Amino acid sequence: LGTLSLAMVAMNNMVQLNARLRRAGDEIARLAAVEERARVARDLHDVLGHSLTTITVKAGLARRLLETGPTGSERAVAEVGDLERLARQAMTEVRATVSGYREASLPAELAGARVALDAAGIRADLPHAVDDVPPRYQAVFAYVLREGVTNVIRHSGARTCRVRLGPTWLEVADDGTGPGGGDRRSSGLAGLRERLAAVGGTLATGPAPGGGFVLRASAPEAA
Amino acid sequence: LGTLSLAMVAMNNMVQLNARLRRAGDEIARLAAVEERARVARDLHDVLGHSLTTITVKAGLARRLLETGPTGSERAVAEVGDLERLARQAMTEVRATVSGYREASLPAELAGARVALDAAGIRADLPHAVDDVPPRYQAVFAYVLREGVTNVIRHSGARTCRVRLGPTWLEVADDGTGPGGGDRRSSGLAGLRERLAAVGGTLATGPAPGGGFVLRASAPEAA
Amino acid sequence: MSGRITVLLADDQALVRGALAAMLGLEPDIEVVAQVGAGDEVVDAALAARPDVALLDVQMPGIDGLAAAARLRDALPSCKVVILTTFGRPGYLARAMAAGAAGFVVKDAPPEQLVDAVRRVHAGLRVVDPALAAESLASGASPLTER
Ligand SMILES: Nc1ncnc2c1ncn2[C@@H]1O[C@H](COP(=O)(O)OP(=O)(O)OP(=O)(O)O)[C@@H](O)[C@H]1O
Ligand SMILES: Nc1ncnc2c1ncn2[C@@H]1O[C@H](COP(=O)(O)OP(=O)(O)OP(=O)(O)O)[C@@H](O)[C@H]1O
Ligand SMILES: [Mg+2]
Ligand SMILES: [Mg+2]
Ligand SMILES: [Mg+2]
Repeated sequence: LGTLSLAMVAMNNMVQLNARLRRAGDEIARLAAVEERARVARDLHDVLGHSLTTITVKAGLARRLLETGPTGSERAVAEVGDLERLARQAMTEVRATVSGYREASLPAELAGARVALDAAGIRADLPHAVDDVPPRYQAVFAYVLREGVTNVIRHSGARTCRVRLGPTWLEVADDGTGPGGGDRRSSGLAGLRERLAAVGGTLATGPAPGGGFVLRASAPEAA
Repeated sequence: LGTLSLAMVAMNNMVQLNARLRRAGDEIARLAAVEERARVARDLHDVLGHSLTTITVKAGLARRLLETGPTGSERAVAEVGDLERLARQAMTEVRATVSGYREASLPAELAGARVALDAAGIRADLPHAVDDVPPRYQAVFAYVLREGVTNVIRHSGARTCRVRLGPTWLEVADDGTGPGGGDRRSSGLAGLRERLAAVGGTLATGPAPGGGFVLRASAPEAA
Repeated sequence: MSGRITVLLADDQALVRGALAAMLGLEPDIEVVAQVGAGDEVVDAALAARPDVALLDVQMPGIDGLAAAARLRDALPSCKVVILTTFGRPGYLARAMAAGAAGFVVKDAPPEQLVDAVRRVHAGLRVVDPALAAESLASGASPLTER
């Protein structure tokens, strides 16, 4: 009888536990949603806000150049051309984002990298804007960023991850254990090499100067 | 022995259930995050999509006008001025969206109000504690405070801003120019009305007794 | 010296930095004497160029513009600092003021306003964009410990 009632108690506990965990699940979902919204929204709007700022500043400059007379008009044309390109690029990013991140988008990956590193407890030292990267390299660099950061989270044991970028390159460095044995079944870096080759670029990986791992994608100067 | 093993099975089930529900919780959190991401993306599209398209078109036109020579340059300056204004306006919308994602907290808004009023050179006469406000009204009053003080800084030209609060009300008053023409495109106060309506409350605005503007949010006595 | 206001510009976005430099360069009384792309390069560049005014972006690699402002105040107290930002985040304004910044302005402000801000802080005035101040409103949490 003692053991029977023990079984009953256990059953009863199970039911209660079930209900409690369901409620907890709802709460988790709500909190995750709020948190994710705040984080992703902030990061994404940030990146696009930066592009928009660049457009505004360039428009202001173009106007001032045109107002100051004919000498400035050549530079003004260049500025207007630049901002036209930036606006088109930002529009592409917005579309990519709305369509569910199917194509890798550099701003979205940047936002995602911050969230992922944060969740993994790795300090993220990331760029805040991507306008310096021309449109033709945005997608491939987005893939480089995604794979590079995923690897830092999975393999490095690092405390800090640092990303830098320029018009023709993107670098992901960490202060973890550095290049190890390497996995025969791995395909991440091989995939990046292929993608980079498609735009005439290359991938270099190796130990970072102060220990850790560094990955650098380089693309040609001109299209 | 049968009942004992039944108890063991029940216990074991409980452990498994626990683990399964924990995994389910993670999955729920992940899905909720994905959903929020989609929402954010839609917001982003609404905020930026239209402006970016217009900017791109205008930039293209301006560039063409400038390239075809001096005849088009007057029109070009107008186009550049237009897109500069559009870009700045879009940036304002992005800012509003980002700050809208922030969950408001009454103590934080109070501290923030002090700094902002200070920076704007407006004397701040603020309550020091918010304990009188029950938890269920803290968030909505935080939004009221944020919008009220923002409006004082932006519209009032006041020298002093005075905030008072009680269990069911919050008041922001200033000694500035008082209610003016009012802007048709404004949404701050409309947003507060909605938020207050959601808790059964109301918003009243009007001239302050000694000149200036006063805004009062009221919520029902009992929940 | 030349009587012109000398300016250091720090922004990690090369496109913005270039445009701002060109914009300021159009003014006869302003000269951009140094440009850097990271927060931790600000002090060295300032000690080398000794500008009258430093325009510092907030979000930069290395250290952010607010931290750079605090270091710059210790290293070169004569240099007036204007914080330029894309967004007003909770705590930014409080940190900017605590770091002794004389100006707090959005980066996409009309060129005329930016130029005016440089002249005014150089003249010893304080320039705070009220809308931006309002945006930075919720400063409560931890204004001094950004990441
Ligand atoms: N940041 C890093 N720190 C340490 N080792 C790394 C780092 N990045 C990559 N590596 C090593 O290089 C190997 C190859 O990386 P790669 O991305 O190609 O494969 P993977 O991550 O193991 O698998 P996947 O195909 O899922 O990407 C890894 O298995 C790991 O040993
Ligand atoms: N303290 C005040 N002093 C004077 N006029 C005010 C004050 N607060 C509000 N107003 C007037 O009421 C109008 C509506 O305010 P509301 O907050 O809805 O819009 P807004 O501040 O113009 O724009 P936003 O949508 O960004 O809040 C303002 O445009 C302004 O004319
Ligand atoms: Mg990998
Ligand atoms: Mg308002
Ligand atoms: Mg920056």
